[in-house]
Amino acid sequence: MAIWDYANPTRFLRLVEIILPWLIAACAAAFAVGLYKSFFMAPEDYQQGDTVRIMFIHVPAAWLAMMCYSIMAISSLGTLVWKHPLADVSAKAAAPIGAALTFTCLVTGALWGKPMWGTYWVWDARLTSVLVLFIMYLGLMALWRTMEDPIKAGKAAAILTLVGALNLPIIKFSVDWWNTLHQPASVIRLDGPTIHPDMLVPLLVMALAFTLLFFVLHLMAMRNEVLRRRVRAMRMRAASVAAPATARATAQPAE
Amino acid sequence: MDPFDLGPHAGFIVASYIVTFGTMAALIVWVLVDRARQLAALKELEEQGIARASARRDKS
Amino acid sequence: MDRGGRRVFAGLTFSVSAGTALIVTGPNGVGKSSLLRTLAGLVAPAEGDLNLEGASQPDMAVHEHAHYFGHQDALKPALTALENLTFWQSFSAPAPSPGFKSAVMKPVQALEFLGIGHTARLPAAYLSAGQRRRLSLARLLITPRPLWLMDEPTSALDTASEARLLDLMNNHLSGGGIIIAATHSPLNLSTIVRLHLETAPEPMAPLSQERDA
Amino acid sequence: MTGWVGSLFARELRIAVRVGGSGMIGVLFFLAVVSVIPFGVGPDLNLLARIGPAFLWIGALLATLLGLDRLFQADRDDGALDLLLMAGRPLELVVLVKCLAHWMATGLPLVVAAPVLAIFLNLSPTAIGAVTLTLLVGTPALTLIGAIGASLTVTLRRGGLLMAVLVIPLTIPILIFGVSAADAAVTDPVPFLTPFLILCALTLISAVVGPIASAMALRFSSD
Repeated sequence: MAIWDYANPTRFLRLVEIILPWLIAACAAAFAVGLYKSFFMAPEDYQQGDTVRIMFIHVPAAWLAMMCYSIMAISSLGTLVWKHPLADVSAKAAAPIGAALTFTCLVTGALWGKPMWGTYWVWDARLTSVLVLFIMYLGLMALWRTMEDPIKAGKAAAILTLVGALNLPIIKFSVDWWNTLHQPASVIRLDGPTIHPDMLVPLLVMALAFTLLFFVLHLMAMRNEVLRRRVRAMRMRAASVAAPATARATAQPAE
Repeated sequence: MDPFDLGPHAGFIVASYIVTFGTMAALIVWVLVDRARQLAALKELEEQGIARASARRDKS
Repeated sequence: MDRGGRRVFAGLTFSVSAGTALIVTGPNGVGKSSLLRTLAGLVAPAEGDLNLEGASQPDMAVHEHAHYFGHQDALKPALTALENLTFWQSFSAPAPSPGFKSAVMKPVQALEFLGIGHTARLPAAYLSAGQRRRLSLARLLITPRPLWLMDEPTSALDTASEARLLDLMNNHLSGGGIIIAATHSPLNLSTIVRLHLETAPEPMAPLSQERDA
Repeated sequence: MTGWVGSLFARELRIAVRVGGSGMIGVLFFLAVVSVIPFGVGPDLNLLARIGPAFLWIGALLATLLGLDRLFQADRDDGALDLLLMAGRPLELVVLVKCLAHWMATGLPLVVAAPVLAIFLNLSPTAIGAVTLTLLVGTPALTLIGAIGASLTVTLRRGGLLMAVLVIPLTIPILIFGVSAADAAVTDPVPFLTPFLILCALTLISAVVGPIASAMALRFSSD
């Protein structure tokens, strides 16, 4: 069965019903294991002490924030190129989740930064890029909210998402450049050369847990969006009971 | 190793976990509330006797 | 075709041959304007296609053979009547087709012909509603395009201007042009096919007709 | 072939000049923004000289964005956008020509005003020259990127604020390299030419991406 068959919203909803319980169970299990490992198994970092435990949520959130934008960019291609009916539903449902993940990433980053660098915020290249990503998520959400017609809003947002996807590497490159010019002296670089396996395992488990959580939320938000569109269509039909959806044409010669 | 002794920066660690799980909980609540709202609206419309648009569109 | 998530009409088929006017009538909100905008290529149809047979440049889309005369005048108040008109003449690509003889006018001639020659040097902001309408109409005369899509062409025109408009439209038809007009008022044109859109009860009845006059 | 490009350009420029001098208002806004800066950071001339290029750039960015929301909306309001779509001309080129005309009417006055405002901020002659040159190269890119936002929000009644929110993140690279180049001309951690050439490249990229995305959005907006 091709992915195309799930274009039909009803079939999509049925599929979600089947997948969702399994996904939720897997997600809960992954979180249980991940949290246990990150608190009880992972050693303290010799340099950063216990604050390294923030990494187990900060880094997965950052990864997923970027993955979420990639999913939105692919969905946007789906909207514009293949005109897949679920593509803009997927993109729209992903945006708030992406924004929340970026927000988490920023806040945990700040809370990690304070004890480590002595400041909540530095205009580090990574932090700045993530901030820009956050603004773009919020802008896209605003665009969706402002436009009444979901089809039109979907197309407009798709164009913006793709332009953003073209732009993000340029922004990243620019911010890196800018950052090397204005490098603050006291920053400790995050990327140590190696990461101890005792820490890598909990990190990967947590990343898996967050990924599963993302997909659970994404599928549920998509399901809501499909329902919302159904409600909208039905309300429009309710408003035009007198003039239903079709017109009849009769042509006749004059004179 | 005592897992509940988080060292001198315990406040930051706890705060970041609270923020993370608070945000995720907010997302989950939003998704569930949104679903309940749409289902209620759907039910209300169906009680009014409006047929589902997709029932017709599926055929074409 | 769909409009705002709602299917406006479906299963509509018709053809219009050279020298014929298709008059689209029907109650408010049935989709007359939507039909014209679809034909003008401004709204993409959900399914189906539009064809222009015997076009001189087959690579051009249907709407590039058409003039659209809608509710809005597309005039810039800051520009003079002549500037407005000259711009559209040089900007719109002409689309002559073999069976279509058109009397292409110069902008000044078109203004004179429509009785607003004296306004040529005035900014369009000073024109009255009827004059603006006629200035907008002059656009159809200066670039030859065989298909005229007109949405309520007679609105804001007095009796004399309406008669002149009908002359123009008849002229266009006799030159082998095609007119598709949505209107409430009867138009006294030489060769007419009527297309009446009305709301259909469920289930939908895609009743359609083809007719060449 | 080139006739219609010329007449579109002439029309846009004529409208821009005749309708209340929108370029003039942009320059006034630029002046207002730049003149509040000393009140914010204090009248320390050395500090102003150091941050002056940055504020000139930010002022130019804001002034450009403010003028952009009418770029397509005016044409949509009076129905001209429909006719532009139907005219049988490549829409990408139409957008590009409109942007160029818009830049001539609103962006170029900003560039011309920049040296005068730079004197208020105590910039050295070299810095004045560098800022003006980077603005000359960079402001077209701001207009072209802004055109994407303008066409996305063309159907919205009050789209100006939303447009600014959508466009500002996309303009960050322009800002970075514009200011870097201007700074590099005075203090030199890097040669002037490196960031300046990257700025030129960014302008060229936006001259391609801007019209394509914007034309696509305009086609969808007419639905």
